[in-house]
Amino acid sequence: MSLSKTRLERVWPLLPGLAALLVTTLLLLAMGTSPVDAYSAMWQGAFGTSARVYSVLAFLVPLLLAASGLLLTFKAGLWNIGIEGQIIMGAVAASWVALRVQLPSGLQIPLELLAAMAGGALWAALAGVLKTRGGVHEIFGGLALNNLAILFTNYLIAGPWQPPEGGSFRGTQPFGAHALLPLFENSRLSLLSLALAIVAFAGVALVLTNSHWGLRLKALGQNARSAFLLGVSSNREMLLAMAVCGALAGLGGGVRVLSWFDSLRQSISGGIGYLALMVVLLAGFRLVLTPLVAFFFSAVLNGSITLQLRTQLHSALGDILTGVLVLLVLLFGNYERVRRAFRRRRSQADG
Amino acid sequence: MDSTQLIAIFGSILLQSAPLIIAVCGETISERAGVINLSLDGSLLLSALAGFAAALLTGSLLLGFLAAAAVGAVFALIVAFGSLHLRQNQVAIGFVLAMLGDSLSAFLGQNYTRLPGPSVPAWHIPLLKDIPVLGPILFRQDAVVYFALLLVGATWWFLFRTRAGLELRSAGERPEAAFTRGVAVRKLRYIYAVLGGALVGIAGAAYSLDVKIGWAEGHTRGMGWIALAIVIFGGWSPLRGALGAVLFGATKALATVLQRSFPQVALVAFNAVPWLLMILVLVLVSGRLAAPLLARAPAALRRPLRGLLQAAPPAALGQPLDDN
Amino acid sequence: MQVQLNTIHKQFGSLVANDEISVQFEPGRIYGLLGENGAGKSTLMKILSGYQQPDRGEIVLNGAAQHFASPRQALAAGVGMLYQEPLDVPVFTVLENFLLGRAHDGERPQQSAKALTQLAGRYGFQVDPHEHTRELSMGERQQLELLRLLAGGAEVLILDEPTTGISAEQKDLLFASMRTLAREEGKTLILVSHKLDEVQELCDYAYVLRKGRLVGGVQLPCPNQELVDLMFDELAPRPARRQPASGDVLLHLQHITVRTPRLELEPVSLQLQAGQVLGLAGLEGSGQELLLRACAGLLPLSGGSLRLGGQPQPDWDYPRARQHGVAYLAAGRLEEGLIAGLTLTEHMALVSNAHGLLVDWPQNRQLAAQHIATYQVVGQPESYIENLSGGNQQRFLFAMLPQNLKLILMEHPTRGLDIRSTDWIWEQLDQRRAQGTAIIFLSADLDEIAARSDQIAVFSGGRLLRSVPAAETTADELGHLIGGAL
Amino acid sequence: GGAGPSGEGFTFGMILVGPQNDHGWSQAHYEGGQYVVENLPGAEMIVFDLLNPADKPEATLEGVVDEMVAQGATLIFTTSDEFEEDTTTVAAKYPDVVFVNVSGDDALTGEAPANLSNVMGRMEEMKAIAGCAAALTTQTGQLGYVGPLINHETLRLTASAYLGARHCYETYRGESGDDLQFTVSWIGFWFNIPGVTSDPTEVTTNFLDTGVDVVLSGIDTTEAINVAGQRAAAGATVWAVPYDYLGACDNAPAICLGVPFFNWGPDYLAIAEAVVEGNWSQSWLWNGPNWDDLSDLDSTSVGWLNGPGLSEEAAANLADYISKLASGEVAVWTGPINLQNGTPYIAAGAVGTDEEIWYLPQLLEGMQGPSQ
Ligand SMILES: Nc1ncnc2c1ncn2[C@@H]1O[C@H](COP(=O)(O)OP(=O)(O)OP(=O)(O)O)[C@@H](O)[C@H]1O
Ligand SMILES: Nc1ncnc2c1ncn2[C@@H]1O[C@H](COP(=O)(O)OP(=O)(O)OP(=O)(O)O)[C@@H](O)[C@H]1O
Ligand SMILES: [Mg+2]
Ligand SMILES: [Mg+2]
Repeated sequence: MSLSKTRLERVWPLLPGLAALLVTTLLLLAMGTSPVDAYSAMWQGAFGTSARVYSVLAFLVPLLLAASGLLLTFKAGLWNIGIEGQIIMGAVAASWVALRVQLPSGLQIPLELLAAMAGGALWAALAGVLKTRGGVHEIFGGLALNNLAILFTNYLIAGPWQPPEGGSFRGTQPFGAHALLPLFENSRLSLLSLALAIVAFAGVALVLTNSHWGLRLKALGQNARSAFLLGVSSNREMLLAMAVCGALAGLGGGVRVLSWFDSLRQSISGGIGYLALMVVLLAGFRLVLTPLVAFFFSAVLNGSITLQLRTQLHSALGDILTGVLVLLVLLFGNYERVRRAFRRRRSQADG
Repeated sequence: MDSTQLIAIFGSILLQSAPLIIAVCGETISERAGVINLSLDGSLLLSALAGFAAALLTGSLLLGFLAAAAVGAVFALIVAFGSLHLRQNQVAIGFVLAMLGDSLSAFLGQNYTRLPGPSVPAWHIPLLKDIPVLGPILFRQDAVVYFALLLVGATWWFLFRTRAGLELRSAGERPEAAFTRGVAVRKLRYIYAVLGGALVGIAGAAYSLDVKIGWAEGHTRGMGWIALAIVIFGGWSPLRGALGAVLFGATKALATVLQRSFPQVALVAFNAVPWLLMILVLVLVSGRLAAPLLARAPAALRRPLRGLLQAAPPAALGQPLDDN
Repeated sequence: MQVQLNTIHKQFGSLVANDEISVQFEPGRIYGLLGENGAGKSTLMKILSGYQQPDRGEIVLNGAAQHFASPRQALAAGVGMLYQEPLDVPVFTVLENFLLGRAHDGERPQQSAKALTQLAGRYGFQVDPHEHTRELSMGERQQLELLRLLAGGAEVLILDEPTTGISAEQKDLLFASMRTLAREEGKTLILVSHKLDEVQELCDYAYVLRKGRLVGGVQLPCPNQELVDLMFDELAPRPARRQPASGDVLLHLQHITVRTPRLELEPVSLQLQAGQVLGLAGLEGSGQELLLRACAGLLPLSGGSLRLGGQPQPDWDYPRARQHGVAYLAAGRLEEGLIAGLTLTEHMALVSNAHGLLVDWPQNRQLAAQHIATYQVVGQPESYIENLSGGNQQRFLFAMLPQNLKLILMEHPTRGLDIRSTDWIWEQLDQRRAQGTAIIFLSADLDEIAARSDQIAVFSGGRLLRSVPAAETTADELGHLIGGAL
Repeated sequence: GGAGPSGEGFTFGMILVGPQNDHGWSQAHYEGGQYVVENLPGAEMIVFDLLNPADKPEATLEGVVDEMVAQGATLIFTTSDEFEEDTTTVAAKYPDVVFVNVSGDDALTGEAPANLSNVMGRMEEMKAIAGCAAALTTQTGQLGYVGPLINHETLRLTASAYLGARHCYETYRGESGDDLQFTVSWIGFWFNIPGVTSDPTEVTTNFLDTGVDVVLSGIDTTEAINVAGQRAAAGATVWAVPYDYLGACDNAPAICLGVPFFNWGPDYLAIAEAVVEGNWSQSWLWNGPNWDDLSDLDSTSVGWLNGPGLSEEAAANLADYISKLASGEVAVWTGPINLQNGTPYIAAGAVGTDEEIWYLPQLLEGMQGPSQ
């Protein structure tokens, strides 16, 4: 094996991206749409005006918060699919404060954000306890809790929190202005939340690279049994990782109700949690890539709104593009493994 | 509620459980061979669409089921290829495919939304259908239900009573041992993952062509995850898995009945039942609870209880092959 | 069947595991294959049995060159291998394991069961076809594997360290059957072992490998020293064992019982003094593991009481045990103890200081380097632990043990290690012992138990059969005891 | 309207909460938009469907409107009460664009800026006709109603169906209204959301298993008629009445008794023409049917179309009922009407006012199923 990389090896990481582009281009052609028009519509939709850019950033905030949290749980070897529910419960908790507490903005908003974090943390801890004490794999516990969180929101907005004119099932009545995050230039972007997301990500990065806790999580994720024997209290660290991830996700949910919307709505998250999982998978759990990928996802999704309006194509196209991309990167992103797989195939008689 | 109504309800429960039973059998086969196909939710959706669209376009139900099976098989093939050849994490691939199947079905299904289309005709089996109680429940159904029931028996028999089944299980339990005995582990894992995936595909078509006829975005969303949980509840046995699927269907039917009997209880409470049930059941069969429970049970009860409660996954489930 | 291996070459990356090895095995004879850890014995045998393919070289059976793509092909050609850890499927029944991979030609399971019991009878083995394999002892599982290979038509039988973890009776039975196979049935037998005495007792001829090369063949029996000289460059003389310190009672177990779904440990009472070494003997699954893990706090006591240094410990668990200066080293190093994916430095940081918020990487790196030097670990602070050899992993595990421990609990502390590493480890333990650390260990190697313990507890079927001072017993006697004979 | 104005250069936006082909609520609006395109030559429609947080968490009404305005839309329909508030906000942002929110009441209450109208169809009587058709057909005397979620609108529509059913059961079949069983099962939303709502397929199945032989759908989608059609094909004697989309009977024509539907085209066209001609003014429209021809798609805002499953005799009786409703001889909401908990609501002989009907607080006495 030579030390210098071959040319193929160097361009390899770009190939899945190109392949994903090819797949979507073929889909576009099959639907009779000009790919150039489609991609330029997407670009316009994401970056065409400053308002679009703010929208991309506003959508990025909860996504980045959730993805940052997931970096922690993945490090600990946990598949926190319940993140969707944690976002929702963060939104619910923030809404509770927004609806029930009357304080000056300077106190109200921090209280709402803290409540959001507590709500998400609690819901995550529940999935954690189900795993550590109940032996329920976090994928299934999390999934069930996601649906329960959605049902709980529906119950609230159709029941106790319905607006005075009656439950329309759309959401609660709008929160007072003092309870909402200040918005940047008439957009849905709250600079405060963007700053919080960046701080959260930086904090996670510090934890993972330089802290004892991060090291313990890594140990836990690599080999829970050994970590336990080396003195890592596996249950406690797992719960803690879940709770911190849930807190960040919950904060994202809080930001959703306090800036993107102005009230608690049904499906307040709408899959942002699942999207965050895809972000982290595409980033390959790498710190530096995570915010970039999150930004890319946010841009693609926002772009696909314009795509749909200009070409009248189904906007699931954006999801497909990202999905195919993640799949291809997962499958073929690692040059070494691909090379070995195909070499082995040639040399091995056994199927 | 009189007895004919009860019988009718049981018949409907069986019909509504049929796709779950088929999917659970498929996934059980795959996992027994060592491959977790986590893509079930997306795979069910896309195959439901494929089955409906193919049957609608060709007018042939059989082609519908075949198309669906092909879609399920392709999904499973991707999982198998990713893990067996490229040595990537099965769970990650499966999860992404679950998401992708969802959005692909939404995109490709736009022009099929809620179109009237073909459905599997009822087929009452002569003589058997007249058996009191059992006749109406078991034999006044359609081909999908009969297929599901036969599949459960056939899967069980294949897994536990044939040499091929023995080899299948050895690939999921101890691939190194299987390899030394000449079992082509990798090949078997491919075959059974794909076979299991094809069955999942058939389950998808069973929804769109029989149990919930037609197509709409998110038509079967959630059922894939439920099926995966039932495989665990079923302790990787098709019999217990089928029982789990029927119990699940029964609980949902009960919730529908109860909703009407207790109008004062919030609707969400009933819609929460399946998810609460999922958690409860998984806690119950998990080692954490089952083991101490068993240790405390009277000796006479211990064996049957263990059969019902304890479920160890195939030992090499989800692990890549260690080929030198 | 005559076996010839011609210039077999096998490389893993840059590491040459087998370097142009040529050997010959004749029918009707029993061969020993010797060498230190990593000498390449298993690799050579895996190549012969079709588990791995050589980079170069050929296998010749009775004059015909062969190519094996899989163990199945090798067995079809007459070569079967018995691995140290039996390669069977524990959840299967005995019969299912026997059937798996067996050519059947429409044979019904009942017929196969009959064939199995008949074959077993021929070698004095007793098998119940319908029992679950996981309920069997290590020796019985080995017998089953042997029968499977014979039924598959093996003419050449390779046994890789087959005598760890089986009772003296089973060992005698195994050796007797090996002799029958060679002398009466004309089969070719190859025994891979670290135990020179066994090789001397059983084999006619020994090949010795060192660092991937064949360094010689010796007609047996011969003086042990001759073999040792071939195997190692030089070997430090075995240090004399220090006398047991008679300290205060450190650990006091009163009627403790432990319950697991599979096995219950009947009440055990024991006392252990500071500096004392207690060896636990018993077949795998006889209860000694339960006792050891209960002492470590890894299994809850279902009855009885545990005192440490005179203090009763009602809520004994692993974190508490660690706090009280109890260390536990499990058998599977990379499964339970070390963490693949972490570097040596990261391991140091993990155990050194969990209090501060941020890790001081330079300091931990230095610490790792220190330990590497002190414990003679072949590796760098940046090495990933899984890339170290087994012996070096074991050394690093010892390096991570805190100072001033009260009690060290070990499972198979030297399993799979060669004589040199084994001696080194016991030397380390001896030093700890001199400082008052008590040791409890279990081992499948009865020689090790007899040689290293002060006191020996023998277990059978979940019961403490007998506790004797080491001076009053021998490995041989232990071998008979663990089989259940009082 | 071939004689109408030209739509050359006119672009309007159509924002839908569900998929544009749901065979229900959203498709009805979409087709209303297409009706405009067909009748206003040259007009262009930009559609954005599935605007809801579950399907498109990244999209907002404002963002979609921004883009539509950028593409030149001068009229935008926001076709759900979910969009009510956001429509008010964007209407203020784009005072030169006309907004029409469906089913809201901001134009009535005065909360809306001057460029915002509301439209809704008067569906109550059509629901009563649907109930009547069911009552005329049932053999078991048991009707099942698959309801969406509980709010004022759905309560009054469900109750209207019941009142129509009861009236016809007594008047044309000579039975006692108390013998008619009318059971409501709410699924929790306008359409099935797996895992969140009850599954309408299962709800319908359960109805048919427990003696109901006519199911009425109050939800946007077609599960009820699908299941009934499947049962009928297997030999059962059952019927269904779908809801709100004209073509819904197609899913199982043989057992479809008819469909009460929204027909947005004429109203949308009138609004579009007014915008093109520059004489549009704010209004709150709650338009009823064209009683002369309930299925004249060029004139009626809501309607009823007999299905092939309706027997001749039942059709005749139904026609009689319709004519009496048209003439005002019979009113659906004629007292005595008691609430489900027994509280008198509308006195004997009195006819419910619009307000009483609009704000019905619970189901009626004689109906089974939750009111809260
Ligand atoms: N990796 C592991 N392998 C085996 N057993 C484990 C492992 N992790 C935890 N356990 C078991 O789970 C139990 C609790 O573990 P742990 O000490 O990590 O939790 P904890 O949070 O400290 O619990 P508590 O708060 O109840 O003390 C321990 O008794 C231990 O035996
Ligand atoms: N699959 C593998 N990949 C990489 N290196 C390997 C592999 N198998 C063996 N080796 C290396 O090859 C060398 C020879 O290993 P082998 O197992 O043959 O030694 P051995 O003589 O059997 O040792 P032991 O006495 O410890 O069993 C060792 O250094 C080992 O680490
Ligand atoms: Mg070896
Ligand atoms: Mg989407």
